[in-house]
Amino acid sequence: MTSPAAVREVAILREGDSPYLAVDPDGFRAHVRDNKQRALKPRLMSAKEAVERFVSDGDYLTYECNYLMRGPNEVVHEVIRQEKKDLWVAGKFTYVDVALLVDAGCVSRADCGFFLSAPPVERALKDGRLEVYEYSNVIMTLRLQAGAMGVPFLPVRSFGGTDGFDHSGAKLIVDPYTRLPITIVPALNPDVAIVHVHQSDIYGNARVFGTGTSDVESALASKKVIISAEELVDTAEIRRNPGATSIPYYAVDAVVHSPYGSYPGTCPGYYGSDPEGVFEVFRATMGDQVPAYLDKWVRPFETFGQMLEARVGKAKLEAMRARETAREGYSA
Amino acid sequence: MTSPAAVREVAILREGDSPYLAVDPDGFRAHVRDNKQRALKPRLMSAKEAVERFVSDGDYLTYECNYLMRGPNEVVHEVIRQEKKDLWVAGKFTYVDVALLVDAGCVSRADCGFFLSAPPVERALKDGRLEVYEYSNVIMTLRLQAGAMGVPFLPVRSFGGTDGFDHSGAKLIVDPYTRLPITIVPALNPDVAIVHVHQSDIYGNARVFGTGTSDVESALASKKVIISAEELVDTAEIRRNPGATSIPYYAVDAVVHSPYGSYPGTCPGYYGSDPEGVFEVFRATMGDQVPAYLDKWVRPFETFGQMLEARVGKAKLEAMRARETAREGYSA
Amino acid sequence: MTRAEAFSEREVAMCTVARLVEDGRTYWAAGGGTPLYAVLLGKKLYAPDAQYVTEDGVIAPEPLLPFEPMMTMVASRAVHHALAWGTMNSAGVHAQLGHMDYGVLNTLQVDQHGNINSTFLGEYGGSGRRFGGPGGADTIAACCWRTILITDQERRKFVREVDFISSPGFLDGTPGARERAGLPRDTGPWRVVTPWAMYDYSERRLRLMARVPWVSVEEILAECEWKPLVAPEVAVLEPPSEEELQLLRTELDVRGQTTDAAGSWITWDGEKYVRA
Amino acid sequence: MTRAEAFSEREVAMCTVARLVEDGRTYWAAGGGTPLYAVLLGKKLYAPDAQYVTEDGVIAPEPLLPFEPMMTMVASRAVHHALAWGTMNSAGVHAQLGHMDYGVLNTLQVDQHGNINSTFLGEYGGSGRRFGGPGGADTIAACCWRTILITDQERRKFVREVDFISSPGFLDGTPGARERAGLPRDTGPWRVVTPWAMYDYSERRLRLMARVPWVSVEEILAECEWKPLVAPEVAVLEPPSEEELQLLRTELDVRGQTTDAAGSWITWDGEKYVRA
Repeated sequence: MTSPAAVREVAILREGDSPYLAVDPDGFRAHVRDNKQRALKPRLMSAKEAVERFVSDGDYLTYECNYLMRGPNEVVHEVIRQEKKDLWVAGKFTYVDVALLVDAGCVSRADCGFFLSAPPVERALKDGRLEVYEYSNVIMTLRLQAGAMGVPFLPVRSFGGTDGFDHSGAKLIVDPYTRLPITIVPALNPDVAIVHVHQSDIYGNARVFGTGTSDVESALASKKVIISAEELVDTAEIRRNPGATSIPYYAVDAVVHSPYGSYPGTCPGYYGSDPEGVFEVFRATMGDQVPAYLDKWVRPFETFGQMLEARVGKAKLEAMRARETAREGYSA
Repeated sequence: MTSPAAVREVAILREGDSPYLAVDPDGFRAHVRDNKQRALKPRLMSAKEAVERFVSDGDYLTYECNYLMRGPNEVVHEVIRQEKKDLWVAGKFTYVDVALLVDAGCVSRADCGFFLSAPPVERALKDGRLEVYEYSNVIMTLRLQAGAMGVPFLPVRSFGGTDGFDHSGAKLIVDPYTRLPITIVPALNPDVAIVHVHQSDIYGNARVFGTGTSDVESALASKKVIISAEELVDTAEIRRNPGATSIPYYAVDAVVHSPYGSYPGTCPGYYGSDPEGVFEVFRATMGDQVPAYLDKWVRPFETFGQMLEARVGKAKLEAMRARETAREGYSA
Repeated sequence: MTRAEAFSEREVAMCTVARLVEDGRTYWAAGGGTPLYAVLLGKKLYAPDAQYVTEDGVIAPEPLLPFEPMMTMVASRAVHHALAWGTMNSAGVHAQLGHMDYGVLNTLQVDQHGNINSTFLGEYGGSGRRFGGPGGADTIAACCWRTILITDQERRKFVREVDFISSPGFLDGTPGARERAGLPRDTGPWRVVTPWAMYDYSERRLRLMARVPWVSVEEILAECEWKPLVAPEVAVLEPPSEEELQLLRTELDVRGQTTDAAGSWITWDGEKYVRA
Repeated sequence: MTRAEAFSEREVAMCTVARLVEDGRTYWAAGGGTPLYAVLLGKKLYAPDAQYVTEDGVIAPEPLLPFEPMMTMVASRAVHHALAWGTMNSAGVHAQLGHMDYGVLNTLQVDQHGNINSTFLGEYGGSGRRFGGPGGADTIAACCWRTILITDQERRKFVREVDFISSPGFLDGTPGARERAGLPRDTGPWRVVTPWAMYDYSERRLRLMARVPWVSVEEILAECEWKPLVAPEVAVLEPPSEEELQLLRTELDVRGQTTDAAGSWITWDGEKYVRA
């Protein structure tokens, strides 16, 4: 062993210059200790209550998947309805979502993996209402993985050499093992994660079927976790197949029962998308008509269920379900 | 962004002094490029052929689970039968396995997470035939995770401050993000991994049910991967439930069909252990009777199947299967 | 192969890439557009044991075709009967490990060293225009052994130096530049395919290596902001075949979303192909 | 609770730990012996909503009891009807995140600062004796908020300074020593339980806080290599109850593997407990 004084130094060769969410694994642990419920106590509540209790102005928000595919759209609508402000969002692997939230006035900062830079985003950038910091889809999900492991950073093999690097929180260091340059990226521990899942029990033991972006990573990395679930299942059903559990209850703060919660997008294996609905949100976003979209689909309603009843209707929802014929693998 | 010259330095505060398997993510990548089969070509072969082709004297070997629980015992027996020499083994979460391999003359170095320091191990240490380097179970599996991610190291929140740290490849550095001390551990990319699974197709798309130590991490981290499988299943069955695949074919070099391959241990959900057989291997190990054990159970046979027929018999194997009544969750 | 009578420029690019698809190799395809179609076309016609991974980590699916409208990659049809489902991180990590032979991408802008811009046109942070960002392309371009880029042959897209490096090519083009930036050894851009031409690299600089029959080298060079290297012999690419177009149109790009989006149509006038 | 007539010393230690188990808290238990039995005993009798994770990451199982002989933790009976199955790394990472309130361990040797030795007795590398190594205990002792250690009350086990720190206590006992070594803030040893006594910590030094009725403080201190701190009032622990022993013997340690392994038996002579 070597002495407790500094043995030697390794160089930091380059650093990005953008703000990033403060890295504080010990602070995250203290939050978990003081706030997460390790008891098996029900966490079932409405989207309204979940957003009131667990989304605050100024929070860093990550949502999993996107408006078109297993997006947590019921909870996203509620965030807009409650006019949350000054959110910092993880804009990874996503299309219209960032533009909707920006135009609704909820967002002032975004980390970019990929999102449509639609007119509402461009205007907000020009007006100085929005700042964007640069990453990529994988770098964002690896940052979440670092957060989900409780460590301050992870080494990565991409991102070095890009201009994104220079506008991020990444650093290029000399690897103490190989003596070669290696990029490290800061852990991301969002204040709040919203994840839509296929099944959950009332405690938040949740199952995701099929593909996903970083559902598990986001849930484990985030201080406050809202799960919305297509189906509520008994805990006995969860226990019948423990290998199917994606997210354990002790990471979860709220469970919202949210059938068709990804409308107009698809919840793979359960229902296909509504092509008209998808087209409408794309057109609204790219055509700079988000206020009208929100006035039609979000703001008049107290709940997502009311919206589905008034704007979509049972027949169409059933047709979406019938159209989803690829069901193999989407059950436990 | 900051300039391309060294921005600043981070201190390495302390370093363990033990040899560790060289860290070389780019070398691992080159091995993958030149040796791993990305085509869907069958990799099915006997344990004999798999060990002949993929285990070399001097290799770093990791096996998953252990002799008592889903251990890859057919392949371990074959390693002993072929008298492989000078192996360096990952001795994590394991009981008798290291002692068996050491006494059989196969092993000269071991990284320790946990293994029984039975008389054969003690003698080999005293005689200088064995060196042991110190880690813990989690540190070993996190080293494998680093290897499975293709990165040179991972930060960890345990191991700092122990004497194990000083006899390992770990380093304590100043975290460039928080400026607080953080331990990093070197990635482990074994030369060869042996993993026993419940099901695999002939290409190596493999399913593990139930718990495990680091099956996926070992398979992805290792240069040569031997899967032994209780059941061979059609690729069509794998495709029916893509969420159940634990290990993808392109990481796998050999698939061995190995029913009852964990005997005398259990393959959870499929068969319970043979208590007599478990007791016998414990007694042989702790009582320093490993040569006699190997002469009874390993060396007289050309294959594991012959041993099962001669030493165990169909009735007992069927009884082991019948005794395993906890089957929920052990299927896809 | 049967001579095709008429096709769009983007169809040309996809068919050219499809013929690069090699049996027994892995392809990591960005998004659900031209890269995915090109790989599938190659796999179905020429390289049945080529395997692909979707941007979000689905390994070797047998997709139900045609894909969902507007939802190609992010729907159950696209991931049907895969060998394994994954995540963004599983895909990224498998690529970091070297399991991905080829990355296939499209982009907004490419430069002489194969650097890719999908973030910003104009001076970053200034009055230019923001685009979607790298998505998965940064990791594809960094970690796959070879990168195939699909783009259009336009001066504003073929530039000496991209306005913003979203995904890495050979960076400044000096030897070892990628390694100095922490990227994996021996990786990098391999081909750029446009509706008019195919490029390789010579000492990390883009080099015109082939053209379609109906466009001259001079016309191609006129659609580059700078003068790229030109191979001693510029090969002539085979035009799309009826078989390729049939498959592309009936199973892959059935709504013409990708192929109709830009560019001219090419027709056979009885003696030669001409641009409409 | 009914007075028990006879029990072993190790049964005393397990019952003492069982009474520390707190409802609504998470326990990460090392291995499949006394720590697991003690937590299960506490959960079944006193704290039904205490939840435990096995060393290898199984979350909140409802084990089929009794466990497999010699295979307690590593068999399907032990992981039956869990809320989630996991791996060594999932357990380690959940602990790194702060989800584990209590770690429960046993060991070979403990010192005045709660450091744990399960690797080597004697001078490391010298002529001493090697043991199994830390296993999962290092991460349990590093990352759980509070650590409960179960061991025997013997001079060779209660030492001033362990021969080898396998799993961290308060290290050299100075304020912030754990944090300086990279360990998570505000964690550390909390209780040590032996068949004779319970200890807490005062300024990171072990302190005798309670004893069983049949052993005096002096007898306890005689079985420590150095003189630990002693609380101003040393409480007297309740002996095991019949209910506890019944459950322990019929469902948990049915073969007496753990409880019979060492130590004396204690019997009730009609007036008091005496060591046999």
